[in-house]
Amino acid sequence: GSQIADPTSGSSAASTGTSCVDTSGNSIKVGFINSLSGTMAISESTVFDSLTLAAEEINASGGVLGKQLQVVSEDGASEPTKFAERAGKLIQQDCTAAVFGGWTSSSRKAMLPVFEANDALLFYPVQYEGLESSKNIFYTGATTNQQIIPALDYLAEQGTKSLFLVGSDYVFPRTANKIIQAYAAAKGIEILGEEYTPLGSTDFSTIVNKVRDSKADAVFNTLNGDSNVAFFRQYKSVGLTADTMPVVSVSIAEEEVPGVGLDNVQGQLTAWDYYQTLDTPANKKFVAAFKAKFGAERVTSDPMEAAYTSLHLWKAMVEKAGSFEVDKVQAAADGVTFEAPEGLVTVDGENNHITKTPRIGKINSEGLIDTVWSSPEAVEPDPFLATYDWAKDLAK
Amino acid sequence: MSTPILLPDGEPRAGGLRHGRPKYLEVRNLSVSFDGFLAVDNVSLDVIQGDLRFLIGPNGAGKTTVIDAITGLVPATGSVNHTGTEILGRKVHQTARLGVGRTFQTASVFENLSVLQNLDIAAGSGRGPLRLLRRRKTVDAAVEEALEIIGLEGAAAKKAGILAHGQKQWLEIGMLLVQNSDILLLDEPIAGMSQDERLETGELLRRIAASRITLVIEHDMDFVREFATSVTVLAAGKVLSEGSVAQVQADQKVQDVYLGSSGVEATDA
Amino acid sequence: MRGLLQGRMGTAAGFTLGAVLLLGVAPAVLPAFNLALLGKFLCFAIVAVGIGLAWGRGGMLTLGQGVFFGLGAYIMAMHMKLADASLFGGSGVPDFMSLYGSGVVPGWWEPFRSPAVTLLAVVLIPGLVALVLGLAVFKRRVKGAYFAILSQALAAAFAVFLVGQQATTGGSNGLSGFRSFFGFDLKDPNNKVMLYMIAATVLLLSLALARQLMHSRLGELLVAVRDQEERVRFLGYDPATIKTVIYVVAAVLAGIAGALFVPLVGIISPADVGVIPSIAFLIGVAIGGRATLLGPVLGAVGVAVAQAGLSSTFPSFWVYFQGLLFVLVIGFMPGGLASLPALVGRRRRTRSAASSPAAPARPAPVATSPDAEEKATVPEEARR
Amino acid sequence: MELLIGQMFAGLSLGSVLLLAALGLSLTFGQMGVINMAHGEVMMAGAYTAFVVQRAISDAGISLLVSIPAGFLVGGVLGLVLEAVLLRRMYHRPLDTLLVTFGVALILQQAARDIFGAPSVDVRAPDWLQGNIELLGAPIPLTRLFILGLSLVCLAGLVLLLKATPLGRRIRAVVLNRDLAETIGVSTRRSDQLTFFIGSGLAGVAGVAVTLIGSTSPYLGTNYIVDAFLVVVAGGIGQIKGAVIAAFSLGVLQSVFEYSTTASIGKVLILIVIVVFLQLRPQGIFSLKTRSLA
Amino acid sequence: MLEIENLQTGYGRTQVISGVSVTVPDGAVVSVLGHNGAGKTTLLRAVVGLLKPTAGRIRLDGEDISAIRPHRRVDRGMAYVPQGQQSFGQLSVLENLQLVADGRRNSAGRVAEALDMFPALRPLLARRAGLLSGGQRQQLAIARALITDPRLLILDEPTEGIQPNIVAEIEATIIELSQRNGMSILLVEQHIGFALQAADSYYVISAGRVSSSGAGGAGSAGDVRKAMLI
Ligand SMILES: Nc1ncnc2c1ncn2[C@@H]1O[C@H](COP(=O)(O)OP(=O)(O)OP(=O)(O)O)[C@@H](O)[C@H]1O
Ligand SMILES: Nc1ncnc2c1ncn2[C@@H]1O[C@H](COP(=O)(O)OP(=O)(O)OP(=O)(O)O)[C@@H](O)[C@H]1O
Ligand SMILES: [Mg+2]
Ligand SMILES: [Mg+2]
Repeated sequence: GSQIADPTSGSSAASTGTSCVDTSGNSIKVGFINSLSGTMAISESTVFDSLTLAAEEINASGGVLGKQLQVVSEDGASEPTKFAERAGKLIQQDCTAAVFGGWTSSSRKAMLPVFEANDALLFYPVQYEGLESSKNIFYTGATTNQQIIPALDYLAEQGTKSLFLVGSDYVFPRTANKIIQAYAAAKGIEILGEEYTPLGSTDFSTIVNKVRDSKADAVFNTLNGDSNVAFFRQYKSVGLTADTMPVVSVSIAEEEVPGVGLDNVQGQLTAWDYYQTLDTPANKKFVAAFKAKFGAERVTSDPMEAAYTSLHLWKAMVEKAGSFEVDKVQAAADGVTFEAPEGLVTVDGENNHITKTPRIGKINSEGLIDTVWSSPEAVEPDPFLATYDWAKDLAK
Repeated sequence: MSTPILLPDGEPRAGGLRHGRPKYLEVRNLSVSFDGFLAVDNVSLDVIQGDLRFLIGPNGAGKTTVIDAITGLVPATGSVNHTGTEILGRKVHQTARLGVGRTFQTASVFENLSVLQNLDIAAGSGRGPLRLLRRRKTVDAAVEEALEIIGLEGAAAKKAGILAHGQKQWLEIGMLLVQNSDILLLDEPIAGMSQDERLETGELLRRIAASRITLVIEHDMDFVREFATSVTVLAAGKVLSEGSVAQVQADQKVQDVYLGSSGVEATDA
Repeated sequence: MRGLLQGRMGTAAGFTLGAVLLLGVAPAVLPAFNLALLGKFLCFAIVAVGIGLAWGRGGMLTLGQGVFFGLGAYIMAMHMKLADASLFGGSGVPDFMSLYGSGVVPGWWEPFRSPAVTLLAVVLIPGLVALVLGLAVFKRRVKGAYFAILSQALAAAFAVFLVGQQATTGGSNGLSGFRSFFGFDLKDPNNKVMLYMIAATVLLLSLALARQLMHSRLGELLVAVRDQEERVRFLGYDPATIKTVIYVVAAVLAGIAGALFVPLVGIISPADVGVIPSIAFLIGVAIGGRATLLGPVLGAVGVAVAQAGLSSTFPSFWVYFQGLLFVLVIGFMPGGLASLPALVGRRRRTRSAASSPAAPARPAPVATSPDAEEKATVPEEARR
Repeated sequence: MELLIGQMFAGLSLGSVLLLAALGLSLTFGQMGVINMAHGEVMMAGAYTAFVVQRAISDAGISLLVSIPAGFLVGGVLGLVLEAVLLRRMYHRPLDTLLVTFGVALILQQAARDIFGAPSVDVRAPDWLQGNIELLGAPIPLTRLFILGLSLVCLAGLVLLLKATPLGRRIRAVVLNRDLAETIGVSTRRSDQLTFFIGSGLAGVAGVAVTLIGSTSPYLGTNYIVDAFLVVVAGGIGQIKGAVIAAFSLGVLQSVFEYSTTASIGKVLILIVIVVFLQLRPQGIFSLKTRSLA
Repeated sequence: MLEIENLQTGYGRTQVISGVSVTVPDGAVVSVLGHNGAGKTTLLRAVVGLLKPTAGRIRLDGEDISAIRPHRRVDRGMAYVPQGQQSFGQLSVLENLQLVADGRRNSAGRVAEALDMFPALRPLLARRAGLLSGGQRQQLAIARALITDPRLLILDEPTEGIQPNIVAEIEATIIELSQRNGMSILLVEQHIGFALQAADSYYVISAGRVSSSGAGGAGSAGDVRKAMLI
C-alpha cells in the first residue's frame, strides 16, 4: 500500500472515489439512511416517511433531469458503526447519486469520513450542534445560531435573568450548553445549574429537586427522546408549571407531544424553525400531502420538513448544475433556493448550510405548537458562530 | 509395568512405622464452631505413617467436620501439624499442595472428563505453567499405575460421569494416589458398595496405608473390624475413645452412644 | 497414536484450507466494500474465539467483552487521532478536542502518540484490566450468574463513562474520521486490503492459540473447574488462577479485535461497547457451538452476514429473526450448529441400535454445561 | 433541610421503583435460577396494559385501579407462556436462560413497536395523584408516594406467600431439588408455573406503576433490567430481605451521588460501589451456606 | 401391590435396565440386591416415575401407572427414600417435614409422629437440612417418607452412612412397619444379612437383568452370594 511520505500530498491519493453512479438509464439511484430499528427508530422513521413523500412528489413532477428517482433504503439501526457501514454500501455498492438521512450527531460523525473518502454527498436534515462544515455534507437542519441563540434572545427579551440547563448526556446538549454558558456570561444571565442524564434515563427526582431548589426563571431543556416524558411528569409532580418556571425545549416536536402527555407539557415552549401550524402555502401543501399519504392522525415536524426540503434542494442543485456529478453539484449549490414549508431557504455554498427562520412555539391544547415569536427574516447559517463576539473562544 | 511408585509393598500396623523417620499427622485441640455450636470440640489426634486409622462415631459427631477443618474447608482453631509443618489456616488448595488429600462422602469426580483426564489432573498440581499449556503426549507412569490399582484400565477413556457409584469412589482414591498425598482422608469410601467390593476396597486401603498417613471415616463395623489397625471414636465433637478395634469395642461408652442397642444418639445442642 | 496423527494432520489441513480461503480467495474475489465488511466480521470472530474459551470451555458467561473490545479499540483510535493530528493538522491536537474540549491533549492520551506503546497497550491494557478484575472476582469466588451480571454491569458502566467524557473520549460520538494507520493512507484501497489481511491473520493465529489451549492440560483443567470448581481446590489448584488466565486470554483477544476494528470500520463509539453489543458478541458463539473451536468463528461471521443481508431489507423482521435465533438455538440446541451432525448421527444410531444395551453411555447432564457437544472436544489420544 | 428531605424521599422512591422491578426477579431468578432478561419487557407489557385499560376506561383513577390487577394478570400470563414454551426445559442451564430470554426481550420489544408504534404513549395519572404534599417544606409527589406504598404491599404479599404458606414452602422445595420434590408429592410443573406467574405478575404491576413517572415505550424495560438485576445480586440471590435492603440503599446512594456529582458519574459510581461490595460479600448481603460441594 | 413387568429403561442412549420383572405382594418386604452400578437405583427411579420406561409396565394395585407423574404416585400411596441422604438443604428440618404434611389431614400430628420415630431430629428442627450430617439427613429422609402414610415404601440403601445402633433401629422400624402396619416395602440394600432377614422375597440384579430371585430369610444368603459373584 501507499505510505504517506509527505502529508500535504496525502489527499492526492485520496480521490479514489471514481464514482460508479450510473446516469445512463432513465432513472437515478438515491440512498436513504435512517434508523428503522433500535432506539432512534421512533424519530428517524418519521424522517424516512417525509423523504419518501418528497421522492414521490419529485417523481410525479418528472423526476430530476428527467430521470426518475430510484430509492435505496438502508437501516442505520441506531448504531453509528452501522451508519458508517451502510453509508459505504450505498456509495460503493449501490452507487447512489446522493444520500439522505442520519439523525444523531454520532451517526453523522460516523458517516462523515465515509462520504469524504468516497467524495460523495450526504444531506443531513436535523438541527445539530454546529461547529462542523464538510464539503460532502449539506446541512438542512438548523445550526446553533438558527435555533439555540434565537431561543436565548427570546428568553432575554422576556426578561429571563437566570436559567437552569438540563440535557441528555451526548454531544448536542453539551455543545448547546457551552454556547448557552458563553451567551449567558456575555448577557448577564445567571446559569444556576447544568445537569446531564444518560440517554434513556427515566428518574429525574434528583434533578427536578435541584431545579425547583434553584428557583431559576426558566429551564433550557436539551433532553432527548423518552427522557422528556419522565422529566416533564416529574417536573410537574413537584409543583413546577409553565407559569412558575417555563421550560424551553429544543428536541420536542409535534410527534413527541402525545407521548409526553399533553397535560404535562401544555404551555411549555419550544424552539424550532418549523411547526405544523405554520401558515404558508408551501406548508399547507406539505401537510396535506403528508396526511393524505400517511394518515390524518400523523403530524409533521421540523426534522421532517428539513428532510423533505433536502431532497428538493438536491434536485434544484442538480438541475442547476445540469449533472449528477458530485463536484458539479457542489459547485452549483451556492445560492440555490427552495420555497420550503418553513419559508424560502437558500443554500450557503460557503458552509453547505441553509438559511432558516427561527421560531419560538408554545404547545397548545391540541398538542400542536403555535408560533409565539418568529424571526423577522431568514437567518444566515453560522455553524462556527464566527459573527458573535461572545462566542469567539468557543471554537478554536 | 515398571516398578511401582505409588504403592510399595507392606502392611499397615497399629502405631505406624517403627523405623526410619515416619511422617505424622498431629491434631491438637482442634475446634470448629458454627454460629456458636461446637461441632468439633478440642479434638486431639495423632496418626503416624503406616497406620490405618478409622474414625467412627455417631451421625453428627463431627467426623466429616474434622476432615473439613484439616483440609481448610471450614475455619478452625487449634493446630494441625503435618510432620513439622503447620497446615491449619491455609487455603484449601495450599493445604492440598502440602500433601493432604481427601475424598467426599458423596463421590465427586469430574464427570465431563475421562478417567484418564481425571487422574492426570490430580497428578498435576505441581506442574509448571509451561507444562500446563502443552497437551498431554504420554501417560504419567504414576497415572498408569493408579489405573491398574483401581482396576479402571479398561475404562481409562470413558467419561467419569458414566461410571457406577463404586467405580467413582475408586477413581477418587486413585486421584488421591497420583496426587501423591502423604495424608489421605477418606470419608465413607465404601458407602453403597456391595460386600465383595467392600473387601476389595479394604484390601486397597491396606496397601495404601502401609506407606501413608490414612484416616478413614466409616460406619460399617464389620469393615472396621476387618481392616482397621487403630480406631478413634468421636462423639458430640469430642474424642470418646481411642485404641485397637477390640479396645474400642469393649468400651462401654462407645457401646452406649454408638454400637450398642441402647440407641441414644449423641445430641449435639 | 494413529488417531492422534490423523487428528493433527486433519487440523493442519483444515488450518491451511482456512488460510487459503481467508488470505487468498476472499481478497481475490470480493469487491472492496465486501472485503472491508468481512474484515469487520473477522474482528467479531476474534472476540468470539475468546468467548468460546471463557464461556464454552470455562463456563464463565462474560457479558462484558465489550469493555475489552472497547479498550483495545479506543487505544488504537486515540493513537490514530493523535497521529492524524500531527500529520495533517500540525497542531497535534485531535479535532474534536478543540471543538468540544479545552483544546489541550490530556496527559493520559500522550503515551499513545507512540506506535510502539499503542501496540503494547492494545494487548496489555485489556489483559491487565482482566487480570485485576479476574483475580478480584474469582478469588472471591464470584461465579455463575453473579459473574455474568457483574460483567454486564461493567459494560454498562464503561459505556456510560465513555459517553460522559465528551471532551476526552468523544462522548457518544466516539472517535472517528481517521485518515491514516501507522502512516498508511486509509483511503488507499491497497491499504484496506492490507488491513483485512491483518485481521484474517490475527484470527488464524487466535484460532491456533485457542486450539492449543483447549487441548492442553490447562484446557482439561478448565473443564474440571467449570464443572466442579470446589473439587479442584482439593487437588491443589487454585481455580481462580485458572479462570483468570482464560479470562485474560479472552480479554486480550477482544482487545486486539477492537484495535483492528477501528481502522477497518473507521469509528469506535460507546454504542459498540455497552450491554447490547456485549450480548450480541455471544449470539454467534452460541449459534456456532460454544464449546467447539470453529463454532464461535463460523457463528459470529454467519450472524454478521445474515444481519448485513437482512436488516436493511426487513428491519423489523431482522429483530424478530435475531430474537428467534437466540431462543431457538440456545433453548433447543445448546450445543449450537456444531452439535447438529452429532444430533443427527445420534438419532440415526439410536434408531438402528435401539435395543442394544451395549450402546455407549452418555454422560450425566451436569449443571451449567451443555453436555451434548462435549464429546467432540475430548483430545483424541484420550480415546486411544 | 427542605432539600435534604426532598433528596431523602427521592432516594426512597427510587428505591421503591427498583424494589418493585426487582421483586419479581428475586422470585424467578432467586428461587428458580432463571435469569430472565425479558423481565423488563414483562414490565413493558404491564405498562401497555395500563395504556390499553385507560383507553377503555377513560377515568384515570378507575383505570389505574383496574390496571394493577390487569397488569399482574398480563404479566403473569406472559410469564406462564414463557415458562411453558421455553424455560421449563432449561432449569438445569441457568446461564443459558439469560440468552434465551434476551432473545425473547428483543421479540417482545419489536412486537410492542409493531402493535403500539415506536413513539411512547401517554398514560395519564389520576387527579388524586396529581401534585404533591409538603413535608417540612419539601414537595413529596403523590405518584411517588403511591409507588412506595404499592411496592411495600407487593413485598408484604410476597414474603407472606413464601414464608408462611404451604405454597411458598413448595416453591422453595422445588427450587432446591426438583426430583425429590416430585417424589414427595409436590407437582413441580404446577409450582414452576405458579412461581413464574407470580414473579412475572409482579413485573406487570411494576410496569403499571412506572407509567406514573416515566414514558411508556417499547424500550421501557431496558431502562430497568440492569438495575433490577444488580439489586437482586447485591441483595443475595433468592434473598428477598437482601433485595429490599439493596433496593433502598441503592436508591438512596444513587440520589446522593446524583446530587453531589452528575447523573452519569452517579451511575458509574453506583456500579463501582456494587462491584466493590461484592468483593467484600461475594454472595450478596444475605447468603445461605450449605455443605455440599456444588 | 406392585408389579413390575419386563421393564426397560435407561439414560439417554444408555439402556440400564433391560427387562426386569419384580413383584411386591401386599404387605410383603421385597429386597433388591446387586453390585454397584447394576441398575438398582435406576429401577427404583422408574418405579417412582422419575424415569420413563422405554418398554414394559409398572402396575400399582393392578392399574398401569407408567404414565403417571411422580407426585401423583405419591397420592396413590407410594413413598420413596432416595439414595444419598437427599433433603431440601435450605429448608429447615421442620419445613422439610411440613412440606410433606401440608394439605394432609392432621398435618401437625403427622410431623409429631415422625419425630417420635426419629427422636434424634427433635433438637435439630430449626437447623437447615443442608447443614446436617449425612446420617442425620438420612433419618430426616425416612421420617419424611413416612409422613405420607404410604402403603408402599420404597427405600434405596436406607442404612448407608448410618451409625450402627441407628441402623439396627431403622431395620427394626422397617420390619415393624411391614408387620404391624401391613406396609409393602421395596428395599434396595447392600447388607445381605439385613436384606434377606427382613425380606419375604429377594431379587438379584446384574447388568440390568434379574439374575436370581427367591424367597427371603437368612437361609438364602448362600444362594444370593453365589448369584452375586457371577
Ligand atoms: N456449616 C454448618 N453450620 C451449622 N452446623 C453444622 C455445619 N456443618 C456441620 N454442622 C453440624 O455439625 C455436626 C457435625 O457434622 P459432621 O458432618 O461432621 O458429622 P459426621 O460425624 O460426619 O456425621 P455422619 O456420620 O452422619 O456423616 C452436625 O450436627 C451438623 O449438623
Ligand atoms: N444420570 C445418568 N446418566 C447416565 N448414566 C447413568 C446415570 N445415572 C446412572 N447411570 C448409569 O447407570 C448404571 C446403573 O446405575 P444405578 O445408579 O442404577 O446403579 P445401582 O445399582 O443403584 O448402584 P449403587 O449400588 O452404586 O447405587 C451405572 O452404570 C451408572 O453409571
Ligand atoms: Mg460425615
Ligand atoms: Mg444405587
